[in-house]
Amino acid sequence: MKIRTIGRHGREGLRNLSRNGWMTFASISAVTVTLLLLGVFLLLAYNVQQFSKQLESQVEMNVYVKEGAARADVLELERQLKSLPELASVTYVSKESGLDQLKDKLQENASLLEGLDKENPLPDKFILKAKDPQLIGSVAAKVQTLPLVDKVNYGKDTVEKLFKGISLVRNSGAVFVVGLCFTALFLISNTIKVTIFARRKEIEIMKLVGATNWFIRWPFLIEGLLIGALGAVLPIALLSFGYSYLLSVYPSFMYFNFAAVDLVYSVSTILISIGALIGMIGSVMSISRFLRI
Amino acid sequence: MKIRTIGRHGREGLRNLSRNGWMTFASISAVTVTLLLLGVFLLLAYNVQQFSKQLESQVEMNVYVKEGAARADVLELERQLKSLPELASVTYVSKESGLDQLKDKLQENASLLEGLDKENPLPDKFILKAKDPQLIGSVAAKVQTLPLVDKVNYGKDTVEKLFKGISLVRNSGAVFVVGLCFTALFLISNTIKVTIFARRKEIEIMKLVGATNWFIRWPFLIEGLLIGALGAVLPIALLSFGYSYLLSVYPSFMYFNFAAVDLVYSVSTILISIGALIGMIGSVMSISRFLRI
Amino acid sequence: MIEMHDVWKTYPNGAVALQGVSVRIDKGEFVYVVGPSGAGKSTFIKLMYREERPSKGSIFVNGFNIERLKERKIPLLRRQIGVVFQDFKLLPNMTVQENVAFALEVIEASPKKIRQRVNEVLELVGLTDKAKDLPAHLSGGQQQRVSIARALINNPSVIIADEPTGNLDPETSWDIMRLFEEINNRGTTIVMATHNKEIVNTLKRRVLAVEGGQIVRDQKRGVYGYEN
Amino acid sequence: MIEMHDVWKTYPNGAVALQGVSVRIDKGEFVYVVGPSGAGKSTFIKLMYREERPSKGSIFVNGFNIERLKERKIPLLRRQIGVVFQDFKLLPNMTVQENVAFALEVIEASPKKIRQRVNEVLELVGLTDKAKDLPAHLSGGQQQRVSIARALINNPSVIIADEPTGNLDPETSWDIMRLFEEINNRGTTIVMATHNKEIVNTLKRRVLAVEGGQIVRDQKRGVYGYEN
Ligand SMILES: Nc1ncnc2c1ncn2[C@@H]1O[C@H](COP(=O)(O)OP(=O)(O)OP(=O)(O)O)[C@@H](O)[C@H]1O
Ligand SMILES: Nc1ncnc2c1ncn2[C@@H]1O[C@H](COP(=O)(O)OP(=O)(O)OP(=O)(O)O)[C@@H](O)[C@H]1O
Ligand SMILES: [Mg+2]
Ligand SMILES: [Mg+2]
Repeated sequence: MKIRTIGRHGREGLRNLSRNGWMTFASISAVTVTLLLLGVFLLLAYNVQQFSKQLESQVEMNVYVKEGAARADVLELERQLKSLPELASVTYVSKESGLDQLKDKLQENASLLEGLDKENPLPDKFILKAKDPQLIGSVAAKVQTLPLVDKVNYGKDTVEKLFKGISLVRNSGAVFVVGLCFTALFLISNTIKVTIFARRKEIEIMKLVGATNWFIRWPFLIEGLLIGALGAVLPIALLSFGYSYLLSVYPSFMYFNFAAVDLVYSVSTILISIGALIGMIGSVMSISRFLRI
Repeated sequence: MKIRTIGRHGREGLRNLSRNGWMTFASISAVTVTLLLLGVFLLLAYNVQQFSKQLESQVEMNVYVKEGAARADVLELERQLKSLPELASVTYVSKESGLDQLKDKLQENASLLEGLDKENPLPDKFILKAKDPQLIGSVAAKVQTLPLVDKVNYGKDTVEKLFKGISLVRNSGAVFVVGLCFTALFLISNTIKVTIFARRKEIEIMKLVGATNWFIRWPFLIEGLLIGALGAVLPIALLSFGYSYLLSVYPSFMYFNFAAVDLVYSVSTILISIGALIGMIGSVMSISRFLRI
Repeated sequence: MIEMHDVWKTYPNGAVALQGVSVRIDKGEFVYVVGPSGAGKSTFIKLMYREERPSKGSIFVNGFNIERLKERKIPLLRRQIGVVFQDFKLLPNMTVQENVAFALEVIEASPKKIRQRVNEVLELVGLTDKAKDLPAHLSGGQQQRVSIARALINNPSVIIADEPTGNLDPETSWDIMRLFEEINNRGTTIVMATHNKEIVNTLKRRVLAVEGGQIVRDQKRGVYGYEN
Repeated sequence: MIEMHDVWKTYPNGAVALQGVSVRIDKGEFVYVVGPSGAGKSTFIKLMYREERPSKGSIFVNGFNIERLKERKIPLLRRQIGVVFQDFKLLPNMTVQENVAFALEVIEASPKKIRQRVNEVLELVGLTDKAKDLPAHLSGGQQQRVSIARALINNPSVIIADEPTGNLDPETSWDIMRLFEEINNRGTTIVMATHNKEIVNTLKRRVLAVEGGQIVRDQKRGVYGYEN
């Protein structure tokens, strides 16, 4: 293929956009709507994953120190805990602040604990967070073996339920996003197919006057790429503005901070790639059946 | 229009499905994918709404009875509470069971409360649920005025946060469903438009040999209706099987029970109506511009 | 009866196809429209059944004022005119018999009558054995004859034919011409654009010669008249 | 050189278009293909540039064995053959000059040469002033001439024309025939299906008469030969 032919195909692809004005509009808008949908979901899904991660990261375990341990021994235990690579954080809670926390928890019933300040029956404890919350069980077992550790408690049942819930949300989120990606792929390539089908006679004519398959494909390929890319413009713009607006209105939701605006850039990259790629591949593939003349 | 002409239009619409084999397939499958997406979301959104309602319904308030109230007075208070139309449930918790519940709550620290069994300092209380949890604040104020009521507590801050969160989820869910409905409408009518555009010459020819606008529209209308309805078949089947399967695997998720299979029937009705209506309306509207000859 | 008064036609792209055409074609006449390629014959003809609208001037066909005609009435006009299109204009998804039947279906004729008339006209143009084929599966001349059959089927009072023998061999052309003659003898007005010198010169009828968008000759029993 | 040996063609719908056609057309010959509508002329012609494939028999065109031809080589064959299609086959989205230029673009000619040749051939068929119009905005005869111009543009060694004058007035038809004669005189093989008795009988060349899918007459300096 000569260089000037590449230019010719580019011009031709571009010109076809306006020649098929109405069809071009219809396909670009179908791509737009599909990608907008996909984009919204990618943003949502990413935030849900983040949210579930954050929930997970709130899982902690209480390590109770044996009664009567010396101050120095407790410090040694803290050192040992801090040296464990599996742990993300180690917080020491003395029996006094433990009692204060309990009072907070009991709210209006705090008076129940009033008499206890003088002879505090609570043990000292450490609150630990694991780097990988999913492994909290095995970390707990390991910590249990340390000297001076009386009891380890991480609310096994609740945590397991939580993990099950999180993994359900995560998995269904992933299934959703994958499903939606395929839906987008299908809808975009379907639209492109239909528009090419409507032009099958043209393709046959080109073939009959001596064009090679690739000579015919190139302009369609470029046209498809442009349709896909143009179809991604509006969704990207809307998502960027929309998401930053949303962030400014709701910077956080309950305990959760939404992912930063940067996320939109990743999503935009995905959208424009999907648009352009599917536009291109869809064109080339749909043409093939009409080239057999 | 004569009766037999109605029959003719029906036959013609049906026949066009097979005559335009490939186009028919493309448009039916676009409708299928779009409605499947919509269906999944309707099911999801409904369950999320249910879930948020259920969360809401767990909001309760504690009503503490004044110390030293006579048994009969407490019963009278209970009667009064039960007669309040705003309340959905009224549960009496004696000071003894109150203490047991507290012990459960403290888990491994329950020992702290050990000495209290003999001289239980807790008041008797009622746990109330409002029929409309959103109105819990005003109900609390009303209950507060009753004789013998010492304190009313419903965790104002937490509850308000929860309601804010729920309304965010609800509103964004509604926006989503509406947005997705429009997306579906757009994609389906767009597909139909493109296929009709590809057949504009036929429409012009019919017009030129003396057909009235409605004579041309009817078969297209029926064809569009069939495409929309046929496009709804697969989504309905998949959703029915998929949802009942899901229900059999996860009958509940955390504290939440999924809505019953009946929901699928409502969703199916929505899908087939949208498919058929948009198919029909989309056809008729897209034709109009080509009838102006 | 067809009447045009000072009709001009400029296409949206600026091409001037007709320039001040005035003519009167009486009921039952047989008129050839001749002229070089691009002279404006097809445009002249398309104005009669309102495929195109004049830029200026007035047109009356069977009492319809084409300019003032309401949208809703257009089909009524077209049902009185059988058109053989230069490019056939067959419905690609319908078989030959469905294509031909279409012109009767639009007037809601009975299925029995439709079947009978379809067979009749397909017989007339010699396509009985192609009744169930799609237009794309026909030869050029066969497609042209389907277009002719469709124009005849509902016994219109006017037949407008744009080069109806362009894709036909001389023998078949003559068959078609004999058919037109016969139909004309029964009182049907026939307007036919044609390049077929032999036909025009043999079947002597009124000749309208169009050149550069104007009627340059209007002869009672004319000849084709362009010399090679 | 074009050679056919016992070629049969049955279309997928069962229509038998050719039945045992054998013929040899030498380089530089000028051949008319005549015969009634539906005889098989177009099918005969379509086999040469492989628009249709024979059901049986072998075909050689310019040394290409049509049956054995690899997919990839088909464009090479077609570039040696200029085809005037019975239904024109113009690209609806391209202007006249783009349509004509297309046959040169596929061989990656230089833009300058393309421009020059396009002007030349449009001049030859008398369409210089319609260069920038879309096919839909042309008259029937003008469209046919665009198809002719495209067939000529890359100086093919064979020109195959399917009723190239079907939509042309006699004068323009003669212009085109003179063009073909001239091109033929320069050594180009010309195969032309036609219904134009006058042309065949005046410009006496080899005549292949096809009837019912068979070649029933092959005359050196023949005549049209069907009487009306
Ligand atoms: N739709 C259109 N848009 C623009 N110009 C047109 C259109 N149709 C025809 N023309 C132009 O109007 C002029 C007359 O065209 P018309 O089709 O009436 O010619 P004609 O006499 O039928 O020719 P032919 O014998 O080749 O069919 C031509 O120059 C043609 O290019
Ligand atoms: N694509 C096709 N599919 C099925 N049958 C076809 C097809 N093309 C042509 N035929 C049939 O094959 C026979 C020969 O057709 P062909 O087009 O070769 O005729 P022709 O000689 O060119 O006629 P004309 O002068 O009318 O153009 C006809 O009976 C026709 O109906
Ligand atoms: Mg014309
Ligand atoms: Mg032919």
